[in-house]
Amino acid sequence: MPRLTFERELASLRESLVRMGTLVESQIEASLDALRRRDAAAAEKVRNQDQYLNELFRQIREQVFMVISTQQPVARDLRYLMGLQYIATELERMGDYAVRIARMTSTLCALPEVPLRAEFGLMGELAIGQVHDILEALIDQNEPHAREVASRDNEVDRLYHRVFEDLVKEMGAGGTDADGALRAVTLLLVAHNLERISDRVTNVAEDIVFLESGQVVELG
Amino acid sequence: MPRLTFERELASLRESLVRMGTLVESQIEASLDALRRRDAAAAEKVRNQDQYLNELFRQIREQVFMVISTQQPVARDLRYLMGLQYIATELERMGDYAVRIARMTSTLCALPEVPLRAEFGLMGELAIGQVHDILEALIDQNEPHAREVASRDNEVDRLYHRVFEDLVKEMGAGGTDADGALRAVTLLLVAHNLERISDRVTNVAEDIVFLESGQVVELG
Amino acid sequence: MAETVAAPVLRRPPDRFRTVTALVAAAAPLVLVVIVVVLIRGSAPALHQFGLGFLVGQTWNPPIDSFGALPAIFGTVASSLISLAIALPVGIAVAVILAEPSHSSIRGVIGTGIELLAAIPSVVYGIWTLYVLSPWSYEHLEVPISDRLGFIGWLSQPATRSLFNASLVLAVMILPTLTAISRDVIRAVPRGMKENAVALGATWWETTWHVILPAARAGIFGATILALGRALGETIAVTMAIGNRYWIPQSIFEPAYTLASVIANEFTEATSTLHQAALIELGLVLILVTLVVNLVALLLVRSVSRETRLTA
Amino acid sequence: MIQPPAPVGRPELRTVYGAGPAKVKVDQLSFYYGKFQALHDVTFEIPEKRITAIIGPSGCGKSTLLRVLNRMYDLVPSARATGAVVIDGEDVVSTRKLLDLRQKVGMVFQRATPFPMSIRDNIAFAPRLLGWKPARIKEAVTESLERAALLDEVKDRLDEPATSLSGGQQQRLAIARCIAVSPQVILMDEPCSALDPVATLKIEDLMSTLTRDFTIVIVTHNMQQAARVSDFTAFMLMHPEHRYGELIEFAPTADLFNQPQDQRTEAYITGRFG
Amino acid sequence: MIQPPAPVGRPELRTVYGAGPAKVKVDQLSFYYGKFQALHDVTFEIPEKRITAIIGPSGCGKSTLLRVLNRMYDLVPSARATGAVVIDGEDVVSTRKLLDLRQKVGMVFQRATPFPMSIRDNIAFAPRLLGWKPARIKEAVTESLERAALLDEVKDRLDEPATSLSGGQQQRLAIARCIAVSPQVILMDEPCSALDPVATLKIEDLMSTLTRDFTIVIVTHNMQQAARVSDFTAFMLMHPEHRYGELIEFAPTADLFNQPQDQRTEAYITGRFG
Amino acid sequence: MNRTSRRSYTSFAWLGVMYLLTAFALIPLGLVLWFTVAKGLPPALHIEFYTNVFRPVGVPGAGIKQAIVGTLMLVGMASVMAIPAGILGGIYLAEYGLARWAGWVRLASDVLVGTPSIAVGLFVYAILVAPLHHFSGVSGSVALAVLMLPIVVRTTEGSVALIPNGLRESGLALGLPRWRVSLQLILPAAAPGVITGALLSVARASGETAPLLFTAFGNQLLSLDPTHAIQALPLTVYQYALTPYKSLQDQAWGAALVLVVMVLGINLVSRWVLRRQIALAGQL
Repeated sequence: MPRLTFERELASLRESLVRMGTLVESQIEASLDALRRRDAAAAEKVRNQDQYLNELFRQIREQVFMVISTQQPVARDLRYLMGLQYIATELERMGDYAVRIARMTSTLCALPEVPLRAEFGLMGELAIGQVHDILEALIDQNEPHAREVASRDNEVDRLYHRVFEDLVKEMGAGGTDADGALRAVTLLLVAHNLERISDRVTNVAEDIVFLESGQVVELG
Repeated sequence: MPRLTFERELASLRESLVRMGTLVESQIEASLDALRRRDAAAAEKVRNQDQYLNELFRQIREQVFMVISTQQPVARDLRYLMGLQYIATELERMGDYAVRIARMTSTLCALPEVPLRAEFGLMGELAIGQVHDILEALIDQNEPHAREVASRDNEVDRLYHRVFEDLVKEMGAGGTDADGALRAVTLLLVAHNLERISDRVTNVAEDIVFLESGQVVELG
Repeated sequence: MAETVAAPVLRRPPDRFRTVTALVAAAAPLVLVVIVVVLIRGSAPALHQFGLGFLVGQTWNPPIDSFGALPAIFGTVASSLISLAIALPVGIAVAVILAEPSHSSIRGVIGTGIELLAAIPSVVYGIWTLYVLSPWSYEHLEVPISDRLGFIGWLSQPATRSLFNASLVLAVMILPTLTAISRDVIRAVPRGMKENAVALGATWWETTWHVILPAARAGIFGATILALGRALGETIAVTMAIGNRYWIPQSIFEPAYTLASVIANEFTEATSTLHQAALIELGLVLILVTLVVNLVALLLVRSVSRETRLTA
Repeated sequence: MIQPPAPVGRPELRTVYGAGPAKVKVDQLSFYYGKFQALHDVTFEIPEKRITAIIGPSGCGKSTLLRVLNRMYDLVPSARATGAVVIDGEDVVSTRKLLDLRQKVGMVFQRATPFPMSIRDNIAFAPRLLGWKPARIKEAVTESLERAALLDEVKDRLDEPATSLSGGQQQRLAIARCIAVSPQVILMDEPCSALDPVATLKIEDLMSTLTRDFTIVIVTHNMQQAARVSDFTAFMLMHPEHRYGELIEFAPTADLFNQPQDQRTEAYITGRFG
Repeated sequence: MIQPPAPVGRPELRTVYGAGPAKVKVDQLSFYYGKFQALHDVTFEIPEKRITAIIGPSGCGKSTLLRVLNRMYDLVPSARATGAVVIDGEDVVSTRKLLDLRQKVGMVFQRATPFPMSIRDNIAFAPRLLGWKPARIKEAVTESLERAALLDEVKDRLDEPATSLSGGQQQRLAIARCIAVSPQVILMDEPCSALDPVATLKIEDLMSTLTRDFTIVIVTHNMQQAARVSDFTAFMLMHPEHRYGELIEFAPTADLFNQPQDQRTEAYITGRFG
Repeated sequence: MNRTSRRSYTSFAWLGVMYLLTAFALIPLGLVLWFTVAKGLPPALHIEFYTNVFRPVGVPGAGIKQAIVGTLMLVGMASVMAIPAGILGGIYLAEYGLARWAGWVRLASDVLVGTPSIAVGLFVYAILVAPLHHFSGVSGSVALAVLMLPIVVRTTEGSVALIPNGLRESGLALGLPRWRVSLQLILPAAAPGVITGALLSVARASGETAPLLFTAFGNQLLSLDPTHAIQALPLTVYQYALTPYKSLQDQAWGAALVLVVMVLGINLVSRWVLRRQIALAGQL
C-alpha cells in the first residue's frame, strides 16, 4: 500500500533537500570562483545568497516537523526523515563555509595580487566534486557510492596539510610584511574551510548510510 | 493528565542532554587548562574523552528517535524533542572544537614556550561562562536568560578580532622564524575555535527559544 | 442552556408517508379503546343493577337474575397463581439452559420444543387435558396427595375436573411465554458480564446465580407477570378442565369456574338482557385485570431492555 | 546560476488558506435536541476540494455538526438548528429541498451497511430510483467503482451479494455508492473506526485521491488520522458548564498540529487533556 | 572530573531483555476451533512485571492467543490447544485447576461491563467467592481501587450501582475488580477501544504504574498505543495460505518500532501492509 | 475437599438440576403430540374425513370438510384485513419509533396481544353480531383479524428494526425520499422476518376457538357464505370433544390432529424463514 500523502510529503522533502544541495554546491563553486578571479563583487553575492540557503534550511526543518507530527512515521520512515534533516543541517554548515571563503576572498581582494597556489584549485575541485557526488548518492539512494565519496576526504586532508605547512614555512622564512602575513593567514583559513567542507561531506555520507540502512557508522 | 511514560522519557532525555552539556563544558575547560599549562598529556586526555561525547550524542539521537516513534509527539512535545536534538548537535560540535583546541595545544607544547596573551584567558573564560550559563538556561527553561547569554557573543568576537589582528601584525613585522609562524597560526586557530564555540552558544540559545516558544529567531 | 436564544428555526417538508403509516398504526390503540368502550356499554344494564356489589356477589342464578362475580374471579386468580407457581422454576431453568451458548445442538432441540409448545392451539390442550391429563392427574396426583395430606383442607376432595388440573394445563401453556422472554432477557445480559465473572474465577453456577440472574432479575419478573396475564385470559383449555362449578372451592382438587369459562359456556345461551350484560361485565372485569397486569409487565420488561441496551 | 528558492512545504495549502474558495459556510450555527443544546455558535468555512477533519473528545458535538450539513438530523424528531449553513448560496438549515441537498451532500457512515443486494445493484440503487437511463446507470456503476479504487477487486463479481465483501471493501463500496449520484461534498462519519489499520490506510489513500473532485469533511476520534489525511482541522470541545459543543480552533492541519493557537487544542493533541 | 558516561535510553529494558525472568513461556502453541487452525506454533516469553503488547491486523489471532493464557477459550465448545503455556512451572493448556489459574491470570475486556451491583460489591465479588474474611475483603476493596487510580473518584459512593460510572471509570473498575484477587498476570483485550482519547490515556498511565506489581499483556489494534505503553511487542500475522495466526516478531518495543527485523513487521508498522 | 473443588462440584450439581427441569418441561409436548396422533390418526386416515361434512351420530362417513373450508375462509379473510395494515403499522413503529404516538401504538399492540381472546369475541359480538342479529363468518374473521394485527405489527417492527440504522441513513443520504427508502430498501431487506410474522399470526388465528364461539358460531354444514355462520376446526374440536358420543369424540381427535399438523407446519416454515432473516441481517 502506498500511503500516498506521506509519500508525496517525503518526495517533496527530498526535492527540497536536493534543491538545497544544489544551492550549496553552487555557493561553494561561486566562492572559489570569486577567489580565483579576485572578484569582490562575486564574493559579496555569495554572502548575500546565504540567506536563501538559511531560509531553505528553515523550511526543510519545518517540513520535517510537519511530516512527523501529521504522519507519525516510525522505523524506516522516521529514519529517513531524520536522516534528511541531519543532511540539511550539514548542508547548511557547508553553505556557511562557502560564505566564509567568500569573506576571505573579500579580504584577499584588498591585498596585492599574488598568484594562487595550485593546491587551492585542486582542493576546491575535490571539495566541489565531493559535494556534487554526495548529492548524487543521496538522489540515487546509493549507499556504496556515498561511502566512496566520503573516502576521498583523505586527499583533501593531505592537500590541506601541505598548504598549511607551506604557508607556515613561507611566513617562518622571515621577510613577510603585514599584507603578506594577512594574506597567508587568510589563505590558510580558506584551506581550513575547504577541509571542513570535505569533513561535512563525510558526515553527509554517514547520514546517507544511516538513512538507507539504519546503521550508525564512522566514515571519518 | 500526565502521560507518565512520555514525561519520564522526556525527563531522561533532558538529563542525558545536561550530562552531555556538562561533559562539553569540562572538555572545553580541560582543553584551555592544558593550553595554559602547556600540558600535552592533559590535551591528549581531552582528545580521548571525545569518544564519550560522541557516544552520548549518538545515544541521545537514538533516544529522540525512540521517543518519537513510540510516543508520537506533536506540537510543543515534538518541538521540545527536536529542540533537544538540535542542542545535542550543537554540543557535539562544541566538543569537537574542544578537541581541536587540545590538538593545537599539542602542537604548541612542541614549540618553545612564550607567555600566552591575556586575551586567550579572557576568551576562554567568556566561552566557558557562556557554555555554563546556556546550560543553566536550558535546565531552568529560561528563555530570557538564554537570549542574554547569546548576546555575550559580541565580546568574544571582539577579542577574537583583536587577537587575529595582533597575530597578523606580529607576523607581518618580519623576523618571524618557522616556530614563531607555526605558533602564531596555531594560536590564531585556537582563537578561531573559541570564537566558534561562542557562535554555537548562540545557536543553542536560538534552539532554547524555539523549544520553549516555538519561535524561530536569529540571535547571531 | 441558553434560554435566551431566539426561537429556533424549524422547517421541514411534510412527510406524507409518515402520516399514512401513522394512521394505519393507529388501528391498534383504537381497537383497544373501542373494545373497552363497547364492553362497558354492553355491560351497562348489569353495572346499573348491581354496581360494585357485582364484584363480591357469590351467586350466579340466571333464572332469578342474580349475578355475582366473586367465584369466577377467585377461580381465575387461583388457577393462574397455581399455574405460575408450577411453571416458574421450570421456566427459568429452561431459559438459563437455552441462553447458554454451549451444547448448541441440544439447545436447538429444546428451544424448538418449547416454541412448539406455544404453537399448539388451546383447544388441543383442552381435549388432551379432558381425556388424558385429568384422569391421570386424578389417579396419580390428586388421590395420593389427598390421601396423605387430606387433613390440610385445601388438599382434600379430589375430583377429575378440578382447579388443580386446570392449573396444570395452564402451567404447560404459559411455560413458553415465560421461557421465551426470560431467555431473551438473559441473552440480553452483556456477554462481557459472563466473561468477566468467568475470568475472575467464578464457576458456571456462581456466574449464573450471582451475576446473570440478578442482571436479568427485573426482566424475568416482567416475564412472570406477562405469563400471569396469559393465564388469566386463557379460555378453552381451562373451560374443558376446571369442572365449571360456580362456587368458591374449599380445596384445589375441587371443581371451580373462571371468568372466561363462564362467558364461553353461557354467552350463546344467555337469553335475558341482564344475563348477557352480566356476562359482558365479566368480560370487562377480565379485560381490565389483564390490561393492568399486561401494562405492568410490559413496562417492566421494557425498562429492562432499555437498561441493557444502555449498558451493553 | 543561483535562483532564489521557491517556498517549500505544502505551498498549495498556503494559497487556499484565507484566499481559497469556501464550499460550505457554517455561520453561527447552534443546534438543539429538544431543550438540550448540542452545538453553540459554530462558525467556520470548509474549503472546496480539500479534506477537512473535525476532531474532539466524545460528546463535543462533532458528529452532530456533520449531520447538520446534510440534514441527517431530521431523523430525530425534536432536533432543530439556528444560524446558517450555506452551500452554493443555499441555506441548508432552512431549505425545503431536502432530497436535492442530500444528493449534493453525500454521506459515508461508520458502518458500511451494504444494501442486501448485488454489488452492482448497491451502486445502481439510487440512480435507478432517481430515474436515470440504463446506459447512464451502467456508466455510473463502473465509474464510481473505479474512483472508489474498488473496480479491480470486484469487476468479475459485480453480481455477487455486497455482503460477501470484506469490511474495508464494503466501506469503499459505500463510498462508491455515495459518489455514484455525483455529490459535491462527501461527509464521512468515523469511516474507519470499524476497520483494521490496513483497510484504514486504504481508505485514507482513497480520500486523498477523491479530493480532485470532491470536498470531504471527515469526523474522526482518531487524532492521528485527522493529522494524516486532512488539509484543515476543526477542533471542538464540550463547554464545561453549558455542556454544548463549541468550535475551539480551525486551521490548516499542519499548523494545528504544530502550533495550535489555543491552550485547549494543545492540551488535547498532546494527550494532556482532562 | 570527566566520568565515562553511563548508557542512556531505557537502560532498564536492556537488562531485562535476554536476561530478565520470563513470567509466561509460550512454547510451540497451536490452537484450533474445531477443524480451523487459529494459531500456529507460537513461541515466545513474556517478561515479568513488564507490559507486553500483541499487535497485528484483524484475524491474526492476537485475541485468541490472549484467551489461551487464562483458558477463556473453554467458553467456546470445540476449541482446543496443543503445545504449552507455562506460568510458574504449571502448564496452562493441560491444567485442570482452572479456577486457580484464572485467579492468577486476570483479564480485562474491551467492554467494561460492571456487574449489576454496587461499586463495592463489584470488587468484593471474587474475594467473597473465595471465602475471604470480611476484614480482608474490605481492605482488598480499598486497596485495589487505590491501585486502579479510582479511589479518589468513587470513595464517597461505593454503594452506588457501578453502572453509574462513566466509560473510563467503568474500565478502571474492571481493572480494580481484576486486581482485587491479587493476580500475577493481567491480560487486557483491547481495553481502550471503546474509550475516547482522554479516558484512553488515563488507562495507559494506570497501566504503566501497575507494572510495579503485575505482568501485563495487552492486545491492541492500535499500533500507536502499543508503542506508547508497552515494553515489549509481539507482532502477529495471518499466514496468507493456511490462514492461521503466526508470531512474526517479538522484541523490545523501541527496537521493534525502530529497527524491525522482519520485512512484514516493517511494512505493517509503517502502514504499507496489504 | 477444599473450597475450590467444592465450588466446582456445586456448580456441576446445579447444572444437572437445570437440565432435569428442562427435560421435565418437554414431557407435556411429547404427550400432547403422542395422544393427538394416536387418537386422531384412526379417523384422520379416512379420505371421507376430509371430503364429507357432518353426519349424525351413527351414520358412517362423517367428515369435517365444513370446518377445514371454514377455517381457510375465516383465516383468509382475517389475513387480508390484518396483514397489510399490520405491516404498515409495523413500518411506522420502526421508522418513526421515537415519536410519542409510536410509543402508544407499541404499548397498545403489546397489550392487545395479551388481551383474552374471549373478550375480543365479546367485542365483535357486540359490534357486528348483535346489531345484525345473526352470526357470520365475517364477524369471526374480524375477531381473528383483531388478534392477528398486533402480532403482525410487532414482528414487522422487530424485523425492520433488525435492519441496521445505517442502511436507512445510507439510503436517505443518497437523496432518496423516505417512503422509497422504507418500502423499497428496508422492507425488502426485512421481508423474511415480516413473512414470519404474518405466518405466525396465521397460525395463531387458525388455532383460536374462543373468539369464534359467538361470532362465526359454527355450522354443521358446509357454508361458503361469509355472512352466515361458519364452522372452524377449533370449534369442531371443542364442540365434539364435549359431547358424550364416542364417534364425535374420535372426530374431535381427528380434527385436533389436522389442526396441529396445520399449525405446526406453518410454524416450522416460519421458523425456517426467520432463520434466514437473522442470518441475512447478521451480514448487514
